[in-house]
Amino acid sequence: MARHSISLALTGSGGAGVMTAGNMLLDAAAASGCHGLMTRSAGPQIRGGEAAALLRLADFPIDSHDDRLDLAIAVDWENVQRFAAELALDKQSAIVADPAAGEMPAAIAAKGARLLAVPLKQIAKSCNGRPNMVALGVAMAALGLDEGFGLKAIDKTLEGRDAKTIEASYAAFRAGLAAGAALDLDCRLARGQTSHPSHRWVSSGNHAAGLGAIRGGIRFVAAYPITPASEVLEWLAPALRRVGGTLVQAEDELASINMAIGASFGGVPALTATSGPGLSLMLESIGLAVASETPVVVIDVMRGGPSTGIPTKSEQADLAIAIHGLHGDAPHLVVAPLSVADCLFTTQWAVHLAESTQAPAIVLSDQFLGQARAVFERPADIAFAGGRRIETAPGAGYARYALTADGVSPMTLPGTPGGQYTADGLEHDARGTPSSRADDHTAQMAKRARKLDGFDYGRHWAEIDGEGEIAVLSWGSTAGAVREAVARARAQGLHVRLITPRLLLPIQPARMAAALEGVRRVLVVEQSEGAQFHRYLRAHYDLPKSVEVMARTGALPFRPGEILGRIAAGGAS
Amino acid sequence: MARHSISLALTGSGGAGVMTAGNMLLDAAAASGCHGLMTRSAGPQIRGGEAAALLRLADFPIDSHDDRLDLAIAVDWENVQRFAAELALDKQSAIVADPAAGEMPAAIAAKGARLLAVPLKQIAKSCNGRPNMVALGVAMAALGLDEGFGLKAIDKTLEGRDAKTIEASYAAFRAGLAAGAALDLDCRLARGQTSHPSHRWVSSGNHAAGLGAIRGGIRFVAAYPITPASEVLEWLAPALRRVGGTLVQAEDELASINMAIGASFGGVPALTATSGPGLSLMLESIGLAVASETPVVVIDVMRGGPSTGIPTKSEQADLAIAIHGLHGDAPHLVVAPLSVADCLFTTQWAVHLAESTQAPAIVLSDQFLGQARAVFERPADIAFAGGRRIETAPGAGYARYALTADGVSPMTLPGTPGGQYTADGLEHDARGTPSSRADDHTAQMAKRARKLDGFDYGRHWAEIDGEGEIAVLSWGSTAGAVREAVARARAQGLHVRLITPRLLLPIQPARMAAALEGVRRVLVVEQSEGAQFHRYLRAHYDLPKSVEVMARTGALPFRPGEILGRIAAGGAS
Amino acid sequence: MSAAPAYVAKDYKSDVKPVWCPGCGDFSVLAAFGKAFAELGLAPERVAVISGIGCSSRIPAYTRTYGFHGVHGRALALATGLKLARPELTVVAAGGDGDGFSIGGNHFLHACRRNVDLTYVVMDNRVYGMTKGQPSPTTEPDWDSALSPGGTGLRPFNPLVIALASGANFVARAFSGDPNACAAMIVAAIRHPGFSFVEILSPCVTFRPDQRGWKEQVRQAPVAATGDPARAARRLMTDDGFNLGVLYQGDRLPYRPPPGEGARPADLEAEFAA
Amino acid sequence: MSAAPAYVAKDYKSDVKPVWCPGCGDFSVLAAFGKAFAELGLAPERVAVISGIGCSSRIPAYTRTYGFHGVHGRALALATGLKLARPELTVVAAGGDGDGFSIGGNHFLHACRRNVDLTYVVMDNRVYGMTKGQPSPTTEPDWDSALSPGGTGLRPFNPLVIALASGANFVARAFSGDPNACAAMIVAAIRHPGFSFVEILSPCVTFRPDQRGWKEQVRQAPVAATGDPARAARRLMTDDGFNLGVLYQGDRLPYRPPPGEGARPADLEAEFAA
Ligand SMILES: Cc1ncc(C[n+]2csc(CCOP(=O)(O)OP(=O)(O)O)c2C)c(N)n1
Ligand SMILES: Cc1ncc(C[n+]2csc(CCOP(=O)(O)OP(=O)(O)O)c2C)c(N)n1
Ligand code: SF4
Ligand code: SF4
Ligand SMILES: [Mg+2]
Ligand SMILES: [Mg+2]
Repeated sequence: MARHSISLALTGSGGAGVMTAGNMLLDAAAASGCHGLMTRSAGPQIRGGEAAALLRLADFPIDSHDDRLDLAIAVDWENVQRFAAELALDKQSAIVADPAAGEMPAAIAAKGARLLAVPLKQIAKSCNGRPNMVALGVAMAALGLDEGFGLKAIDKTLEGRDAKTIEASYAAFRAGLAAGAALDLDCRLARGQTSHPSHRWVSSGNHAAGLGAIRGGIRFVAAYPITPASEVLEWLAPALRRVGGTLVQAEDELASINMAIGASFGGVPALTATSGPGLSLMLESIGLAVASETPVVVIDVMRGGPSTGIPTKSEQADLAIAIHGLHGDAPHLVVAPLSVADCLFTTQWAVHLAESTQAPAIVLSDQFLGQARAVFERPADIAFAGGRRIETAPGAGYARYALTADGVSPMTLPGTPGGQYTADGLEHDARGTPSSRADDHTAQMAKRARKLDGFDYGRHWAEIDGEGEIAVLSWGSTAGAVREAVARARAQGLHVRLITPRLLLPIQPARMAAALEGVRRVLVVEQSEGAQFHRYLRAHYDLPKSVEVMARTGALPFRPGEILGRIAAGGAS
Repeated sequence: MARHSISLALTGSGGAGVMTAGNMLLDAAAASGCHGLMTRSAGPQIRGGEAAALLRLADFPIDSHDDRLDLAIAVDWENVQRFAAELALDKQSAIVADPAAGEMPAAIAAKGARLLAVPLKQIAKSCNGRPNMVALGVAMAALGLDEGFGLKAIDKTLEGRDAKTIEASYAAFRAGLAAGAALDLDCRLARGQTSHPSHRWVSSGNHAAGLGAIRGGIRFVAAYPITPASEVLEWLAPALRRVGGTLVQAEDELASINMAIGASFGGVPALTATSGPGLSLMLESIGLAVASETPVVVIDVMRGGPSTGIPTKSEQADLAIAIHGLHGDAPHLVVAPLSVADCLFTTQWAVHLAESTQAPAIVLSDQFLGQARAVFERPADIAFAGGRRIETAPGAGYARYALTADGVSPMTLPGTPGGQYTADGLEHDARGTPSSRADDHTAQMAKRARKLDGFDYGRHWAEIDGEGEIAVLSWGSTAGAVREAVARARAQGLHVRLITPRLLLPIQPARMAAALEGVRRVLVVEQSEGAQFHRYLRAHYDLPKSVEVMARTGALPFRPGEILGRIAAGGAS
Repeated sequence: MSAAPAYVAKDYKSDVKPVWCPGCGDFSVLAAFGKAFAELGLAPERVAVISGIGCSSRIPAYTRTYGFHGVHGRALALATGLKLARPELTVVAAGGDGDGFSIGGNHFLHACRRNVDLTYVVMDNRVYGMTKGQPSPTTEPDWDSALSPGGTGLRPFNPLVIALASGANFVARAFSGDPNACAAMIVAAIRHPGFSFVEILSPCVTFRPDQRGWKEQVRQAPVAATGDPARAARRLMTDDGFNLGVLYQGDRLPYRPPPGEGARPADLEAEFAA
Repeated sequence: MSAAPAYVAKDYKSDVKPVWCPGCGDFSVLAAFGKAFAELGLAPERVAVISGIGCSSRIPAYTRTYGFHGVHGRALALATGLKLARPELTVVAAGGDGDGFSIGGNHFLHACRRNVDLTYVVMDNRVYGMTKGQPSPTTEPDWDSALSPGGTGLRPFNPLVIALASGANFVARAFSGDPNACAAMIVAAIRHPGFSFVEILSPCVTFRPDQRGWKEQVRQAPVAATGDPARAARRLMTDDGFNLGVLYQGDRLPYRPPPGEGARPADLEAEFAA
């Protein structure tokens, strides 16, 4: 029977090429009209080392892995025990493995999955190909995907290689298809309605964020490489050059953020991207952007913490630093994308908010959103009204930090005669002259808060959906699993609300109160051992009496099923 | 009639020496058995510029300025309008001014105080002295302090100067005494019980913190100068040398904190001191201290923010960054002294806590506590039981990050054979080997939280006092004004509780619940426009329904009277 | 030849009163800025003066150009971002020895190497003035202060040597006691393409009253500027810190980001298609 | 003369398996550490190896000495604190060119100037290995990468010149292809008082496969080490980066904090009395 969602893993040691095969499988599935998601798990080695490509393919939009794996294809077993915990195999799962790879490790065997032997290496050798291409064929056969899409994916990946190599890959792939067809596997994927193929995209969140930045108008980027944010930068470097912008690799994060602020002071919308350690280093100067009222966007692709932590794993534990990490009272913006695809929209929106309010905006993405590759509909290119309020003809009394009603003061750009002023991180009066007077401090503090509190963030502030007395509150990448859990709960007849703020700062008390209207029980789901999101909610919003919290490290991502379990447990009402 | 508390200001332009005179007045008052407090207000100039010494002298212990000034002595009027808002003069106040200084500025005249003319300059000239010494004499006469203490204060300040200079100062001071005696002023200070004179100290909080650090065992300090923390360092530099420790001026704050961590890894208790901008720069490495479990103490003497802000003014707006400013989930300690004198105890305690739990401790002092000079009883030298758990004879299986019951793992120091390990900011297993395994991450995260949550902080966690259904919650320097407001409320027959946590992190839910038992109304008082303390309380503690918040910038400090007003307003119960 | 100059020095002076101590060397540097900009005929709105934190770093507010008074130590990073984004502006970074060589040392190194067309003026008074008298990287090892009783015992930096070693394209020294000579150095520095570094010895009369003696110590460098880095290094490493003038003038091409390719954002979308 | 040595190289090797790629130059540096420590007869527990973040910075965990794997760029600050607090230990800082010269540049400058008795070993592969191949300050201007398509266009740093300019007391270069020579350089560096800097050319076979050619390019420096900084500067500034050996050996006294005065904390209380 064809199934609506199939999850599978391809595992192998360094050099086995399981990531390449995984990406090709996702591309082939996307081209054939499926939805899908792929993440990777890897060991600590810089190159090679054991790795697993984790894929989920479905005939409906997905943003999360499923509860369990249907299938694992092991090219070899090397060190697989290191991430055995991440392979959700069970007695219903099937494992396709090469008998030549030796015995199944105990950590895997213990899961009780059904073992099917396929001599991947031998088949590959017989056609001068590589075992990963055989594995790709096995997988495509198991899923019931058309051969043609596999061949196209091979063409795309091997573009420019010699005909012999390509032929060998074709052959290995086809041999895999044949071997897979012969297996007794229950992994055939159903085919739902597909959108117009030209609207379907495949991308990581990091690349999507890059495009969002450019759509938003970013034309200057300064940054320092860091896992898992580097792909934002590596995508932007050639892209900016194409559209006439600049990317500089700075000497460190202190320089990155200041270069971005300098460019923005010059009138060019500017961005930097980093992860937790780099964000920490930028905080002093993000505060400078607050005080000097210079728009700037900082993408933080969160990883496991604290300190250097686990650079290759996801976690949602930079929420607190993003909200509270500036010294002094420093009003600023914090937003978080709600899916891989939403990295595009949210980044573009962040640019718009920063520019419109002349404040720094932190975008909290994470390793999952940033590095997962997903299939999604092309996000529409939204043209936001507003943007930076620029004074092109300043009068004699021009005051850069004038106390306007909405708190936003028109800004002159260098080059504008008569608009000269000095941007300052010291407290200042309306003209920008440093001042330690009580009245200036009070007035400027109020103005900086007012411009953010009074801005109309519209419906984009959150994704809110459904009715009922139970609400599940989550944010960022966790929203994916929550969304699916809520859908399943509804399918079971439960009335559940989904509240997922995209705008985390400034807080939106009236909107949140409206969203929570009538809710009697709240379930908070987040990937932070310290329950940072729950603390944030408590601090800033009025929650109903009954609050349950699912908060844990990013070590093991949430599965829709366990969230559903918690919803259902107390959710009979 | 003698009064229990007199407040006065000495104002003058740069070079007028009003600060010197103020300090001498405080010294003289302390020597004569009074309590007292002095702060300074100054313009932006690096040297000179207008300034005011604000003093309060009393016959009971005080930690706060009063609601109003009884007396101002103006050596001249230069630029006094810049801090006119800080001079709480009213119709009952008296102003002694030199008629030669010209007309009283409008901003001062508007306050309606009674003006008394004394030709300070002319008197000074007649005895070759300086007007500030005449002003000192006037003030001492007005307060009714004995001449002898003034002469001693002169001796102390002018130690080493030639006899002629000293004689001239004596003469000017005496002439001032005479002029003051002739004035019709109601500023005579009552004399309460005084402690044994040898137990009475005069110090700033910054110097007291330095001594607290040394008492706690700190023998290594690395730091970078910054206002208003530099005096901690400038006091420690010679003091550490005397007791056999080291202070290094680092190239920046990134170096300071890492040098301190390096020294502490070597077994020498280590500290750094800074203010908001420097704390921001240290956050990444404070996270390293968390992950590597290296004790270290960071004193943050808070100033006006955001960004460079107002270096010379106080504010309590680094609470959020101190609590939440580390990326990832990074359990650590945050404590705050509750008075100038308490800077000593709290710093010493912070060293004890950091060493005992192998975690970083942030001490949140502020410009008021750090730079105010106060008279207080010598704080007892407490010997805390515990300290760093050191393994001197590691066995073969020694594991630096062993999962102990209380979460604290015995630590070897370099030099100990068989104890070699690598401290790491990457997530690691019990031996310290980097690991991205889910089980290691989960176990080490839990251990780092457990060791802090489980520690017994004892009664020092807070200052709690009184009964009643109203509780005033405050922290840090604001506690001074609150304490006095509560005392006045009680004198009016109101039952008010005072709850002032010294330990801000880890949170103490059971203790706070006990402290709040029976409270129906809470008043939160803090110097943060963003109400950081209130947000913190909401996030972490269960407060009663009725919560009022007095939260504003540090531009103008809280006065006991206005807090009393708020207590009394709803507090008839 | 006789046409009136487009601008005069006071066109560049704002009406903000400096917080500097009377007699501070930085007053002359401010005057030299005005003279230099006038000499170059720069429209005030097309100049940006960028600084960090310190007494000297207060200078932007006292000029009538655009300015940015950033955080301590990061002036060069701000200036680099601005110049790369707006190459047509004249961007001058300015500040103190603490700001530039202590906390800002890394940006100094990398700005020299990057060789963006900026001018960097450091008012070197061998002390932290703003924070009331602590030693800086250029302070003499035996200078006594509260934070370093008896002196640091550390050999001071020669910032010109560091500038040269890390790739600055123009290296000069001036003395604030001669504002005209300072202005001439700044003019030459701005004119020279790439990263130009000018150290101005600018006494701190309050915390280093001994520096009043500098006017007797400074002298015009005995030989002309060289374009050979190795020779310049030899000269600078043996110099006592009081030779004035242009000491090195290189010919490296300034860094300019590659030009754009005229694509529209929508053109970037092709690669996303499934 | 014939007494068995106290230690052999493998006494310094831990049982943690390196994450390095097969063929990475850093394996040889690890071996050289063991040889050098054995040659010096250092008790493993009296050695501390301190690093930042990068492939090369993983080295402490692979030694059986004390170690600190800190955050990116701050190894020298950690090492300085440790050495000042525990002067009797042998403290070696180690890491990569990105860690040491890009984000860590300021500490490099100031450690050279401060001249604390430390040894700093940089495994220079002219690339960021750990983050998968971005240019570092020592990367050639035309090296193509995803982040800098077509190359950075920036002239690389010569870290030895910077070390010398900022006051390092010992400057040497080695090549990981010759672990014995590396060990000899490390021995000399540890023996030399003050701040010693050793650049080890250590190929990144994964992101810079071209560096396999280094073994043909390196050569022993033609002349002996000099103690004259100006001469050394001239030599280093004209050197192509492949001369191996000790290139400068100075005689500055290392920085040591002044000794204590034997007071007890209670002795400090007098000044507080009213
Ligand atoms: C991050 C940070 N650290 C420290 C300070 C305190 N601070 C302000 S100015 C300064 C040094 C100023 O010295 P310099 O740059 O030489 O300028 P000068 O005042 O001598 O002109 C310091 C340490 C700060 N503002 N920010
Ligand atoms: C603050 C911070 N910024 C960035 C990073 C990411 N990062 C880790 S290692 C590294 C560069 C490594 O290069 P190098 O020091 O040359 O070491 P190699 O890997 O080449 O041996 C970077 C940028 C980080 N860990 N921390
Ligand atoms: S302290 Fe020194 S540098 Fe600062 S303004 Fe005064 S004289 Fe100038
Ligand atoms: S990436 Fe390069 S530097 Fe890193 S381990 Fe591999 S070869 Fe070595
Ligand atoms: Mg200076
Ligand atoms: Mg490298």
